Amino acid sequence: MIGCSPISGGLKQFIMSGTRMDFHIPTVRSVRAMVDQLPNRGREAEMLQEMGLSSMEDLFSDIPDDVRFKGELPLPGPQSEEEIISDARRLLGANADMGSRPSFLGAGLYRNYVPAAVFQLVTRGEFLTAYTPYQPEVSQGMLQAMWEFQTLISELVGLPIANLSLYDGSTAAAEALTCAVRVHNRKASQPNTVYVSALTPPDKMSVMHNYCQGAEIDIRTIAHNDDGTINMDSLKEAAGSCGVYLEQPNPLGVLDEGLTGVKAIIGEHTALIVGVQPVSLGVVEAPGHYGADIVVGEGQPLGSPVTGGGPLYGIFACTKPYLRLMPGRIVGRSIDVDGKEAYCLTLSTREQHIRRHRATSNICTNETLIALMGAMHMALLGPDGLRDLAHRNMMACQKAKEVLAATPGVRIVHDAHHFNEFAIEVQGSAAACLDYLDSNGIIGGLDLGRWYEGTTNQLLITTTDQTTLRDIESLSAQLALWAAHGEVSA
Amino acid sequence: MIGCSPISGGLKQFIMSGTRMDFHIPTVRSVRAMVDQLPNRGREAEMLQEMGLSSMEDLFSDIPDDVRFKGELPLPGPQSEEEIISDARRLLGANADMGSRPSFLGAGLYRNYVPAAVFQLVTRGEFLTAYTPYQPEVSQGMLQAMWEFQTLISELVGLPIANLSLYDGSTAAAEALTCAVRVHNRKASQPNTVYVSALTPPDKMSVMHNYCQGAEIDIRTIAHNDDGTINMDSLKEAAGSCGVYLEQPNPLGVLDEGLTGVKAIIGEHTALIVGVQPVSLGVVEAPGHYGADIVVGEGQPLGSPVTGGGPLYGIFACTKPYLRLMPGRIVGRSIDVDGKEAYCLTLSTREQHIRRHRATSNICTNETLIALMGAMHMALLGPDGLRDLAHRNMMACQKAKEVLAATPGVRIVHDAHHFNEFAIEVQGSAAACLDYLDSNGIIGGLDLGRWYEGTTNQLLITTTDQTTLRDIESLSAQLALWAAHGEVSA
Amino acid sequence: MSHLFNHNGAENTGYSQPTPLACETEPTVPQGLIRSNAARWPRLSEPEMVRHYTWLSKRNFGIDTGFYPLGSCTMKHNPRVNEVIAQLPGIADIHPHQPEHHLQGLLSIFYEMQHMLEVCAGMDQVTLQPVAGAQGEFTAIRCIQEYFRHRGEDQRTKVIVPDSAHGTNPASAAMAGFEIVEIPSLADGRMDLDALAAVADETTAAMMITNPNTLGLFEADIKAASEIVHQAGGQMYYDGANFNAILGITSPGLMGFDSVHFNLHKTFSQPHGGGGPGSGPIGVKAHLAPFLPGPLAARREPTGDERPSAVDEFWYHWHQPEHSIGKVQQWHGNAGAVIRCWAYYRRYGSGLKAMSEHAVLNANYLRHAIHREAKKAGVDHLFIDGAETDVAKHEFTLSMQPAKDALGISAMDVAKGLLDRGYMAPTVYFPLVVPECMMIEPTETESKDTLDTFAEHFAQVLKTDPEALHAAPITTPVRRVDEVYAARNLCLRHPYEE
Amino acid sequence: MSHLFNHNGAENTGYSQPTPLACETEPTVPQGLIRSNAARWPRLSEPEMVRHYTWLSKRNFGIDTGFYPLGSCTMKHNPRVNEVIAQLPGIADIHPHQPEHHLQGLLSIFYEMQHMLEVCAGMDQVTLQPVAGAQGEFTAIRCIQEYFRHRGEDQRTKVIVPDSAHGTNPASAAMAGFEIVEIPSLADGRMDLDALAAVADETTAAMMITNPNTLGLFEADIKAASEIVHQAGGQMYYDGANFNAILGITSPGLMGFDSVHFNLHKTFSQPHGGGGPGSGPIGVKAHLAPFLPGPLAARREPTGDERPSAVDEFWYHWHQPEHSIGKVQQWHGNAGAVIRCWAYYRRYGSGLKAMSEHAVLNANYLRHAIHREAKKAGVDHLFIDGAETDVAKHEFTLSMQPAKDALGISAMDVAKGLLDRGYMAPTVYFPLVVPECMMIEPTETESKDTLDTFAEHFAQVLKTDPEALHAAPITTPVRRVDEVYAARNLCLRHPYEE
Ligand SMILES: Cc1ncc(COP(=O)(O)O)c(C=O)c1O
Ligand SMILES: Cc1ncc(COP(=O)(O)O)c(C=O)c1O
Repeated sequence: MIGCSPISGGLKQFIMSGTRMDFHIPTVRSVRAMVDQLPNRGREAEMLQEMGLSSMEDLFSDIPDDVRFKGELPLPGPQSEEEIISDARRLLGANADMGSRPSFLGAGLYRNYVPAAVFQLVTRGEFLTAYTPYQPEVSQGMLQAMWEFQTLISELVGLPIANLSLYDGSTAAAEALTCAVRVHNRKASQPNTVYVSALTPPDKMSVMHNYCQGAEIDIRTIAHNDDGTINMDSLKEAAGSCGVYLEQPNPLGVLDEGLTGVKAIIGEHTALIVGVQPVSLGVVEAPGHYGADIVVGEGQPLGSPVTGGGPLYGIFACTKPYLRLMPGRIVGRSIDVDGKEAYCLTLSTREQHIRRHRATSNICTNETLIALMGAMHMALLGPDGLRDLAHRNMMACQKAKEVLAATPGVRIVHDAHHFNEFAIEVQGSAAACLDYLDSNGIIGGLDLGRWYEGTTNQLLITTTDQTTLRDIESLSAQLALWAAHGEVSA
Repeated sequence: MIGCSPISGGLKQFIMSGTRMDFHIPTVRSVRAMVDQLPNRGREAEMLQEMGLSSMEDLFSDIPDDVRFKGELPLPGPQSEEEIISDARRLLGANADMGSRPSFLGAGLYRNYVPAAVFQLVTRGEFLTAYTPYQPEVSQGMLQAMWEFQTLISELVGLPIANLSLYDGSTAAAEALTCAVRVHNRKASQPNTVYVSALTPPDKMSVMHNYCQGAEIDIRTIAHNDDGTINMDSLKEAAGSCGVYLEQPNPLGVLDEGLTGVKAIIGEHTALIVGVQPVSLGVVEAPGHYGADIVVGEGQPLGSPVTGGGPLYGIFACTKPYLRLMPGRIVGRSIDVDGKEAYCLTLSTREQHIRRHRATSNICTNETLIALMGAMHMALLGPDGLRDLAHRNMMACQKAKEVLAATPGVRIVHDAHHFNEFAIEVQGSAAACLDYLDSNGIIGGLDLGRWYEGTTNQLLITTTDQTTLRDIESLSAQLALWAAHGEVSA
Repeated sequence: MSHLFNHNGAENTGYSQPTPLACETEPTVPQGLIRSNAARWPRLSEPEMVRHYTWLSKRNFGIDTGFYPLGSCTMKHNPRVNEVIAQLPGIADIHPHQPEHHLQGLLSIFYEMQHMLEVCAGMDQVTLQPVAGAQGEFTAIRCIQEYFRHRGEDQRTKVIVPDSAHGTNPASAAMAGFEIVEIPSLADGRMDLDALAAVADETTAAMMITNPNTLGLFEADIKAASEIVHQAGGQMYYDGANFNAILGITSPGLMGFDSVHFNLHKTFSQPHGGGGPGSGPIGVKAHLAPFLPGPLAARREPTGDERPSAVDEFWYHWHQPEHSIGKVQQWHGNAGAVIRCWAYYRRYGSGLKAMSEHAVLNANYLRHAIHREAKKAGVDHLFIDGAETDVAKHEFTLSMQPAKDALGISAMDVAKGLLDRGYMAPTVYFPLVVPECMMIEPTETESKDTLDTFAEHFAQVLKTDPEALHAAPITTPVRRVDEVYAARNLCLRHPYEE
Repeated sequence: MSHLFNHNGAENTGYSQPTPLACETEPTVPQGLIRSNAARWPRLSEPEMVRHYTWLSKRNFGIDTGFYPLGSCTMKHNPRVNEVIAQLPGIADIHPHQPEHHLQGLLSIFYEMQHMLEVCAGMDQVTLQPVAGAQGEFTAIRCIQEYFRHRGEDQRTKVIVPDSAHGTNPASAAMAGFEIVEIPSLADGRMDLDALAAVADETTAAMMITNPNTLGLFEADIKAASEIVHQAGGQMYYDGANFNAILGITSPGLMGFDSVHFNLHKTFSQPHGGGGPGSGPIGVKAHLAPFLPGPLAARREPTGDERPSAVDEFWYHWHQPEHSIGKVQQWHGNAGAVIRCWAYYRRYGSGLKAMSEHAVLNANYLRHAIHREAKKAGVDHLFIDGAETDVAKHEFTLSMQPAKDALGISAMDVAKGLLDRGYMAPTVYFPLVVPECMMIEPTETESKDTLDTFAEHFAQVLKTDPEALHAAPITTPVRRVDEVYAARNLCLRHPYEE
């Protein structure tokens, strides 16, 4: 059985018994695309016959004729791997990559460096091609990795509980609001009401609105002071509501010490929800340490590139009172029948597949793999690396502030502590200024007129670990030219 | 032991017990390069102490002072991953990629498409970071893959035995010559003598010379006819020598039916060694089927990009009489103590680690991973895919011949069957013509004056599966301009 | 065991960084906001990190590991070229707020995908914004809700779902604020038209249903159902999780649906990543299109001083629907997933039907083979089809109730027995209408040999001594995991005090 | 078992290709050269292929899997950024025959690597052409041979190697045509200067030696040895496989060597790939430089109408040594490996010494820990150091002879016992001068914890019942493989007839 003698014949006696090739040189044939993905091409007849069927058509005998497609799909023909890749190169090559020019666009997504090991490990087939770990015995790898992710996030934000990801930062914020209402509605003096910073970007507000309207939650706003910090008088109105949502750093990049006093003002029965840029927590206090009940955020800067806006991952962490009403999957550590350490999904009774329309959220497929990239990045960074990364962001931001403060025609809007972004005022319209910068090869930030009223002459300038001195100098030089140009044409 | 209650404390009772951070914002510190690769940085003292040593210096007390380096290595300082990658981008970006312009340079290395799955699988850590499978019990993966590789190569070339790679095509050819001498020297009427096609590229000849001179082997050449085929009169002189080395297709791309008659002429005691372009064997007869005793070749076109000329892999296959005197590693199928199918290295007594100076070759580290890429590519192609690939090469070649035959000032040198390359004659110096083409963004092939005397007006034009119609048309257009230009200036 | 939090090299980081930019003044954090205690993250060098995650991966089962017949999840092969494409320049470092002329490639791919899905589903407008199937459901239901509000039909507060529906259907509708009306299935697992007719009325906003249904049966009465709902003034919503069965053969549009979500990660092979990411575009008929979340990818002939894109003769741009519900994700959805799925689509193009045909061929063949092998092994009395039918679609259900009754073997036991034989288990206990349900979906990318061998193993598992089967799995990294213990002794993060 | 050759899907190829270019006349193969029988390759779709190789990989042990203390092989971590760099545009599709101005990036990297190795080794000129250590040896010996021929010293036909030398040393010298003179080591494993003096004479072409030697001992008398050989008119050749122990601390140049090879794949972390590829540059002193294989990377200030490279102010070009021996590989060596190793070098730069320091620290610590744990477990009488020494360098040897004598436990048994505990085994039975030798090289990329745990396991293996240990391994994919059976029943390829 084992062992063979293919080489026992001597010279010349080794005769190949493959199928005789019945052609000269093959003639041009149609592309064999698809065949490489369908292992049973060519075996259809055999398989059908065994089932007592005579054609592929027979497999669809249960589909009434009046709902049948006639003919082929009106789409271009199949392509081979090589053709697809060359088209993809052409199409994606028509995008203007932030890496190919100075870029100051951030506003919630941050161009960063993701260490090489992350991509190489996350694309291992065992991670990449698995699904939700319904069978824990053969899914310990991802389960443990997500349990570790929960720990990393928990430590990062200073709260005891974290789930293993929501879709993105905006849905995490939105689900935090509905969660707060579920928890506090009964005791709230302002039931079905939540308060949100007026600075919250409108796209995120829109997501919140969509997620909250079903439960008829009223979303009110909290005003801010001219220096970018939260207005404490306005905040007081939120006391007795179900929850307050604020960001640290705020959407204009301002680090607001005032947040440390919020919990005392709103009280125990109003959830303090803080949205974070996770990298900032290398140097900025963890919100759990100043009273946050729920911390959410866009995880992207840890582990993932910007990728046109997705896939991302939403961070969601909370304290114990929120545990049983929180959204998303959670891994728990357990034991197997031998008492051996083992991991499994837990608290599933909150979820749609069990609780159906009474579930805490409809989320099913989430962002596990992107969270895994986050975990890998965090593991590589360690506490010192995170601090270094946060520090690099702040240094780049500070440098940009210093250079732009000295740039004619530019005013830094908030005299404040910034993490990695800050608003500037430019001459004339911010949109026109962005166009000018773009025509000089610079992505100049976000036109704040897109977000707020009355800020059509403001730009949000973002720096990251990838910002270079040269980038900043180019921006400054072009802004100076723009200002001069504006004065001339005025 | 298992089970924990980190969340048992209520709100506020969750207190972090990490080390208090003893800084404000970290000051700029020196780059922490290297730390990420040296897990015991910071634990040196602890480790030394346990050994009863007091400094790193103590570890080198056995190195006499008069051979010690003083001071730091005179090299630039360490870099971080990000800095290295950005320098690499800049440096490699200064190379002119064949993929970015029409290219007709081949001459032994062929630009091809390697399917995406190959790279993604071959870089799995278990393959990438293993070494020679000295412990078969934990190396069955690579052993089986290499046994399969041996089978794939054996089937491809039509010989019963293949090793699992030599360094490249040139060393494979060189080792084939010394192997032939080892096997036939005793009975040879021309001992210590081998014959090699006069068309063999000089760099390959040089490798052969270096490998053969130690055994005092005389390398003589066989002449070729004007149509590129082998000269049978010249060949007859090789009878009674130890071996004859010919290529199919030959270095000028010609498919030479004459090779099928060679074995009959040189006889049983002279090894027929055929060098192949492996892709051609999708349509061209396997040399094992027309009497080859040894088949060698550059494996690169199957599985690997050109990569500046390495790493590559040398194919080496032979018949049984050569088995025990052949170079390189070989995997055999065996059983384990339970009788279960298992693989291990075999016939090691030929090798340097056992036979030392009497080994059949000095090779130790070989090209396993590149051979594995080859195996993966072959597995993906299957017999039909290989035929398609060979056919694509021939069609591109034929198209180029048709277009260039109609291009003024260009003559196709050999009226012959070509696989994927052919020689053309251009006006004036081939080197000058290449420069002209290059200044118009075309890599115009190989100046045959580099290889042979009297061919300074010839170019070797290579096509591959990656050659497009547009490439060919650009070449033709520019060659026509060159010819016109040449006539004007003449 | 490799434990991340055991790594605590004194000075380690696994990723050294360059020196920060130098500033004139050191930036500061407000005094009261300075981080007090650093996160107790582990300290690993790169080699330790690589080994840890390699080790973890080896304790995880993916499609690349083996057959993964998880019903309703379409665990098809993820072509490797798609991963290459997703890592080409022009995607990782693209920001959704860049100006349109920076995004012509992305926009054209979005446009092509919207168009393709519209063609395949028979819908008028697709948006790619939802990032998973459940979010697609929610989004479509929100559009329907706004549509009715716009028409002043605020009384439509109910959404009908069959009891065999996936949990996300009722959860999504409830999240949007609807009341759920569940209708029972017929004994044969199919929809009950009479029950539907009985509940459809002027309070009905929509019916949500998937076809083939979660038992893998094509609902032949689907047009009749559409008519009932439409007659009542409601909208029909198609749960596209099972699109892999019918693509190119029929379409939600032909069946009378007004809206549909796609699970691109299922039908179009975005790798499932251990739980995500996905992509859940939705398509709607024209009357719902003004309510879609924006922006959508659109194109036009260039006008004025506009030049065509670098891509083709069109100018690609974003378009905001008139009465848009706004956003469900902050940006443009999972662009990275869309691009992978675009690459997948391109492989088949007009031949996508072959994909569905082979998916259905494989499902029916596997069903056949399981019965055949069970018969051979004399264990065919231990299970019955989850539903009577001549042909299944891309998946099918078995009920293990007979095994339970005869030998005490549950569907879960069989699942664990399959794990021991190197397979991922089918979906168990869903749909709820089939007792001791196993839901099996082989997909088109499995070879006949794999299906035959799985069928043999399935039969062998059923022949296993029940006691031994209760003890399964025994060959896996851990044995049966105690989920009750996990819930009772909540340990949701590393307890440093251990 | 997954068997490649069992896959035979009727129409399958795993890689569909575009339509070929259309020609006027169909090209033909000469009648007698038409392939008669197609290669009996398997037919797999992509999903089958991916699963097969994933499965194989899981049956293979790499550094990423676990500790790999294979002596003499320097199995250090392979930094992942190096793989990214090797796949950047500008390397895969670069042809060595492109004109110099196309290769300025490659040439500058080659130049930098030559220079770095010259600095580190104390040599005058390096070539990167040899593709592995053994080929480096052969190349250097060939240069020495030509050097003597050039000087008319044709009588120098002998090469001296210690009996502890790696097999490639004598094999390479023999391949070049030299007679091998082996000198025995002293009882303590070190070189015997008297024995050397006794054989060094006017027939001596060279002495080949590695330092630290294969027992991990630094040969303190190395300068004296160099003097003996030089006095006899011979050349000193340094086998650089153990360079990881001394980089930045001493150098072959300082020790008096004339030539050296580097195993870039060992010292500079090119992944070993299951057996290769490697890269085996050599460095020589000025008198040997004219004989090196060409071309070498060189640079100069641009002259005339030359412009500086796109890289820096220099113009990079190829240079052909005057009396070059020609080529040992057809192109410029393993450029892809050189680039990875360049990336590795850049990480350390002037700090490369830290790499060697930590390699030696780890080796000595592990030696210490093994003795410590063995003592604790009461098994320290079962082995002795392979050589007496206060400090080892980057590796050390143990002799298992006492275990063999006392309990019949061989070095191989211990090796197999370690496999069962999740480790790759150390090198066994090399060097030949140590009976029942185990040669252990931890490298600098292993943490103290890994070393401590390995030491504990080592002791536990020695405590294992000898019968059980003879039966090891039992947890591996296959158990002890019968190498004799393999040699007696040669099966070197798939036998289709099975
Ligand atoms: C039938 C059905 N509907 C809806 C969904 C929800 O899709 P997703 O997981 O992408 O949110 C699923 C997937 O799990 C499903 O199987
Ligand atoms: C001491 C020693 N010398 C030389 C070599 C040969 O190097 P290579 O395997 O790269 O040919 C080796 C490696 O195996 C070695 O350990």
